[in-house]
Amino acid sequence: MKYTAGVDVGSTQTKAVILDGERRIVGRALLDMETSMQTVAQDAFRAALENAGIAESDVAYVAGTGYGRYNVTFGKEQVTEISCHARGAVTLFPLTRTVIDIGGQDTKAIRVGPDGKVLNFTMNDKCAAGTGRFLGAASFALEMPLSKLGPLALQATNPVRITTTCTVFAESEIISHLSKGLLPEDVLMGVHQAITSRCVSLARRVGIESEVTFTGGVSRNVAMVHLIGEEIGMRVNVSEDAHFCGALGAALFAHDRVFGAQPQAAAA
Amino acid sequence: MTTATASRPETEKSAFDPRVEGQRLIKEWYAELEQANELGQPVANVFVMGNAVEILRAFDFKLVFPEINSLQTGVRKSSEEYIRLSEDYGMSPDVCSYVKADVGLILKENRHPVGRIPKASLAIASNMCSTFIKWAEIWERWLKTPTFVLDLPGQRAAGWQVRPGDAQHSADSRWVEAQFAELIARCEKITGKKLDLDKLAEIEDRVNRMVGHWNNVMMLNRRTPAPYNAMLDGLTYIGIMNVHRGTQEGVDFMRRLEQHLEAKVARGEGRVKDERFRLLFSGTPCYVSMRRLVELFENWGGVFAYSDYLTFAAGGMDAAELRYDTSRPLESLAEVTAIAAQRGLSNQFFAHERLAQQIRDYGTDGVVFHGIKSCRFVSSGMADTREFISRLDVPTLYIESDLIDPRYWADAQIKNRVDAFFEALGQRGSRRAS
Amino acid sequence: MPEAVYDSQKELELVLERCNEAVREPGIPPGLPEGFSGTLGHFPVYFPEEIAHAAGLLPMALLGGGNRMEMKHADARMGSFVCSICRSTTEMGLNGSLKDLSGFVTHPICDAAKHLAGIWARNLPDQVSQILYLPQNVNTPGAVRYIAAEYQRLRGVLEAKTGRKVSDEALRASLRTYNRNRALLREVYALRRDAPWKLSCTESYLLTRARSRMPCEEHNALLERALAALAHRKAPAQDKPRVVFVGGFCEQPPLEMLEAIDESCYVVDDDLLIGMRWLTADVPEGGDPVWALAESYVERSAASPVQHDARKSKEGYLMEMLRGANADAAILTAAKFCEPGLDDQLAWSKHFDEVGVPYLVLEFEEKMTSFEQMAMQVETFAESLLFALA
Amino acid sequence: MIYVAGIDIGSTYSKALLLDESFKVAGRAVRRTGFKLALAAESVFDELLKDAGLERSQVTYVAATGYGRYTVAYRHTQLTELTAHARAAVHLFPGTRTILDIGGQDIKAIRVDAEGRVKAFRLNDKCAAGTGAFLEKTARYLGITTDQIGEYALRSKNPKPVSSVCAVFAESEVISHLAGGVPAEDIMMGAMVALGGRAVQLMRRVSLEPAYMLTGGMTRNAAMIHALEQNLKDKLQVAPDGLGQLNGAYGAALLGLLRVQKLIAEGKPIPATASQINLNEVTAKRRWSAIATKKAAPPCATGACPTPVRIVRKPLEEARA
Ligand SMILES: Nc1ncnc2c1ncn2[C@@H]1O[C@H](COP(=O)(O)OP(=O)(O)O)[C@@H](O)[C@H]1O
Ligand SMILES: Nc1ncnc2c1ncn2[C@@H]1O[C@H](COP(=O)(O)OP(=O)(O)O)[C@@H](O)[C@H]1O
Ligand code: SF4
Ligand code: SF4
Ligand code: SF4
Repeated sequence: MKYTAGVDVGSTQTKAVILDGERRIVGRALLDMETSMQTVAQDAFRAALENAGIAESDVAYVAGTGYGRYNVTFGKEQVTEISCHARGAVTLFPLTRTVIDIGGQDTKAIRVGPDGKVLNFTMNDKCAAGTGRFLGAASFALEMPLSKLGPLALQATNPVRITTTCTVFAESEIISHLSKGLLPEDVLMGVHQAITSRCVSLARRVGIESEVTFTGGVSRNVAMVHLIGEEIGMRVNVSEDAHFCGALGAALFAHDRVFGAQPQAAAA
Repeated sequence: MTTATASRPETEKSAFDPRVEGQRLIKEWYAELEQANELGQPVANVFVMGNAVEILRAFDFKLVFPEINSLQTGVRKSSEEYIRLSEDYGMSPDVCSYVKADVGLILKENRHPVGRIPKASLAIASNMCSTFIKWAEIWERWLKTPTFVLDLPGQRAAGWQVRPGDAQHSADSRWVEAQFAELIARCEKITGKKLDLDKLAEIEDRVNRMVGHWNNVMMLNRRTPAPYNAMLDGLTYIGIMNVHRGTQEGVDFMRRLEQHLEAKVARGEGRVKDERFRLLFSGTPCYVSMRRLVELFENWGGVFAYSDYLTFAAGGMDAAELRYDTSRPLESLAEVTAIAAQRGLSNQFFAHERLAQQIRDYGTDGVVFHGIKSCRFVSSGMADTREFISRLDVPTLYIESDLIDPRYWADAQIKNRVDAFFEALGQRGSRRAS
Repeated sequence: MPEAVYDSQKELELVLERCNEAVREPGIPPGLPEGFSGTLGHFPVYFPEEIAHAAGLLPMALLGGGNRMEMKHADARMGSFVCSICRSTTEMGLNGSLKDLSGFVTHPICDAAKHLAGIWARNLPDQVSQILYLPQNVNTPGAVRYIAAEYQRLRGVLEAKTGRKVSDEALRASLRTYNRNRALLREVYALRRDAPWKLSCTESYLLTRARSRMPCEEHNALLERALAALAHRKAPAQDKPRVVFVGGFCEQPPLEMLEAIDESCYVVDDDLLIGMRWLTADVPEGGDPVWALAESYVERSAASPVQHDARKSKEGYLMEMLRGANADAAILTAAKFCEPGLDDQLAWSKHFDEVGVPYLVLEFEEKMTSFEQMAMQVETFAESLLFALA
Repeated sequence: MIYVAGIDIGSTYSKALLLDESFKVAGRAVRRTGFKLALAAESVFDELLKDAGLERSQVTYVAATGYGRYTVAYRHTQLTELTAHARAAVHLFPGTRTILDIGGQDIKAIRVDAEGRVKAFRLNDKCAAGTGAFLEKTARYLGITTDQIGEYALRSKNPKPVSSVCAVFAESEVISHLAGGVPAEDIMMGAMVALGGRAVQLMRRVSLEPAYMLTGGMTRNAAMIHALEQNLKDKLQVAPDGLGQLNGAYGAALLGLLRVQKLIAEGKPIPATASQINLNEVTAKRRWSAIATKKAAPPCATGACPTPVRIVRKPLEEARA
């Protein structure tokens, strides 16, 4: 019973992480969204258990987070993804002061104190412009997997200005640019720039302080990492576990529950 | 900490329930309004900020507060119907939803959930919120309501606060007095009566007393635990401060409220059982989801010890130094009105300083900013103020919804933010706890 | 020496090019003109530029950031429901492009603009940041006295800033310069009414707006050259409806929008930059100049949705504009999130429904970049006015 | 015989319709627009000619309309879809006073007079939340095709309201409804009710004068018509013979035919087409908006963003701590 787990039920993907008693990640799972959040949460948890090679009974505590955190019915606690991403980011990069998390449907900027406490945060509201979904639309329009978008965009020499901010219309704008014979990389770079400027303007609301850690699914996109760094004028931390950052944070909170709070843990 | 005095008789406690009493007063007021037209009483539409209520009362005007009408549609969960009516008529989704609810009311021929709203023979709109003027223009154009625009100059610049008695204040007071003179002439024409200065002085005296109690009531919430929720309970109190400004009922209510809260403090009784966080609420609440909002906070043991809403929603009539000199009722009215306009959040020059002071005064652990889509008066400087407050290392939360338009209340998103805010506060630990 | 042939078309192009160049960059124009010791920014609608001019501060109308400026800071400082001009002005304050202003003055046209002064003061504490309380009640006797006192105060503030007294003489000289400007602008608008095919709305807008970036004297010279050239302009009259454009009193519609309207309609009168043409007649040059300015504000001024005046109903002044310009129809615009504009837009449209004037309702934002839909609407409107279909 | 074609290049579908001199429909064609507008214009014309069994030279006059009207090289004139819809609507149902046109990317409400002239109109703003795309997105998620939307939703007994204002967020609402066991048809119908509400609101903005008519692609969606009629509490006319989606093309053809008759009556020649007079070339007219000035990047005064430094692009591996 020395393991703890965090399950992050996102709007597009569900992530699960298993930690051992030393707070090391021993299991991960990433699943696409399905119609039932409860099943997807279960499935992700099981997949992570399998990945870690342990049994459900070995896990002492499960915390849920993300948009669908209340669907982690087997979890003992729910924590918002804001706290989780902050916690995860600070654990991955202890000098983190600003966390930018871009997920499928929302974008968040979180400022954390030297002790890892959340000081301030903002997130997008009511409009999905400038979220990972925008990239999803691009991937659909270009018939190209998400993982290829970033590398291709970085080859742009003459980025196109994307005027639509609406995620839904992005698709048709991209298509119309392509139909005019513009290069896919230039169009893509425009898409990335549009998202960047929206995200960074959101992040400025909380004040950007070094170091900046970029988390969430979109941090897997190299072009976004590059552009955000360029836009804010500093290097951006990205971990290969960035996509799991929310789940990691949840697992850490679960760990606190079982093994006692760490200095930066919640008092609640 | 104060030791609880158990000596107070039980009856005293049950004798006055501010919520019940407040509701009764509001209900009576609406009931009076319902008859005003039939009884041939003069009726005036006024706003909560900058309204010369004292003059109107001296002429026995029945007062309609369209803002409160709109607010009440929200509280009574029928605002959406009114707002939709006005949007169907053509009002833009981007304008103040109070105005839209009121246009809805006009379209429904003054049928309001609490009763019929009488037709006004005069409307007073100050420039404290610019929307007041646009709103009054609607009545002017549509209902042919004669409108008087009361121009109240606010603060001119940062670092230079107009103080009672200085040259700018005297100049402003003269300008306000000139306008009052014209207003009085209009009232005399409408009612066929001359202004009774003694009556005006009496009304002013009652306002003085109310303001005195009101100050004490606000002071009481500096105690831990806070005896009332500045946003939820405060709404009832401020309602009476506005609707009954200058009436005997108003004075009585405020006096009893003060006693009631004093007793609560003496017993060490707080608004929430377990007060863990003291918060300041900046902005106006979302009336349709008010209880829900308070619940989101109180579930975490967070209580609103203060809200700047308590100041500006009474037109800046809060501070102890603002008292009428009843020996010079007219001049004094102009002077106080001029200075109150400068205090009532009329612009942003001092908003951040004032907020910082209130954070200290009320010992709050954090500030919740509620940006309101339709109200630029309250909201357009808010994000910037927040920026400054954050620099003081005070945790802040910024949420956005609307006053009475339920379509802008996104429960899941707001809950998410509130939860995260408390998680962060928990990590810091409450000021008091540490 | 043979005289160069006067090419009116070329001359006009030159003047317009100068204007366009002056206004395209929203920041402070480079290099202070001679005789000025600083620049005073003022937010729409009206500002008594004469006072700044006499104080040796170049009055600069702040008219937003246009649709090419990138917003980096302002979105963080303003709720998501504030109009674009307030955002872009904040942005310019924060990004440093207005950091060399001596001061920034707003007046209480609406709550967003009113709060802008406070935001400015918080973020740019070195500038004189003020609200000039032009009254919303100009009908009570005593309004002139009150405004005159406000102007005096402003005069004092500017004197303190520049360390230079503003004499009555200097003020009168400024009044004269601006009176000339007013007369020239009236001529420009008369031409629009009488021969709209000679001067498009876009061109006239550029001509007027140029004053926001140059001393009034220089602007006068430009206007004189333009009017002389226009007298020779040969342009055929086309079959286009005559319309009046309203709603551009504060936030500026993008140039592309005006061009789209020019394509299908003759705009024979408008309220664009109305603050720069606020005083409708010459300000008396004799007597107390401050009083004269204040009195003109009350007695001889234009109208807009942000000024309450019991003598000028919103429908009334618009109907007068239509009659005066002999227009067939009106384009009623409003900036997104502009409460005063949106309220009056509705009032106007309801009135037009009643009296049977055709109108088109458009909503714009200074930062908009796509105009296809708008052009389509204007085209449809023109078609509906022109096609007397069988 | 005189033939006049109306070509409507919409954002989603291209439509073409041919009228003969007795105002009879002589041919029609509908195809997806795709993203090459000029190509769509050519293909839809070819399809139209094939349907009518005619040669290009037999078509006297072409009036283009719709979003891509300027890309129709062979047009003699162009007019906006609003003008076109209005004319056709009043021609088909003379009593029509308010028209609702729901297309792929926008909704339009049009008030017309007895002559079919546009009196007032309103368009929704550029947010997908109130357009056909909203339905298509919902449908895509539910795994049904655009063609099936209508019949599918008609099965609904208990529509589940979709309250999100954003088409993207609506999608996750759909997911959570599905997770909650709400039948798909109820969700689909709920989305339609939401869209219908927005559409009727737009109609109110042009003052909702009866009789009403629906035009555009949405006429092919029986459930949507039903939802709209319920909201309006009144009947919604739809052009017969599946002409609803072709209404814009119909109007263009109609106006074109009237124009031709007038020209003939006045003894004037038929004008040249756009490509003949090279109208598609950008006119030499000066556009002041297009004249860019050099853009100086102002320094940042807040200190919040240091002067942007171009960072060296690092592969992901190196970017890790
Ligand atoms: N391999 C990948 N490369 C680039 N981007 C990716 C990749 N996988 C996912 N994404 C992006 O991440 C987003 C999902 O992020 P996530 O943080 O899981 O969101 P949520 O928590 O809202 O479900 C997708 O919308 C997509 O744009
Ligand atoms: N067979 C169909 N069944 C239901 N809806 C349809 C069908 N065909 C088209 N639509 C709807 O009509 C819309 C396109 O309408 P249309 O008027 O042709 O658009 P546009 O003119 O913008 O290209 C689509 O978005 C879709 O929602
Ligand atoms: S603009 Fe697009 S992304 Fe934004 S709310 Fe509308 S549909 Fe959603
Ligand atoms: S804008 Fe705000 S203060 Fe003004 S009337 Fe509306 S709600 Fe009241
Ligand atoms: S555009 Fe409208 S809302 Fe914005 S500052 Fe001007 S008057 Fe105020």
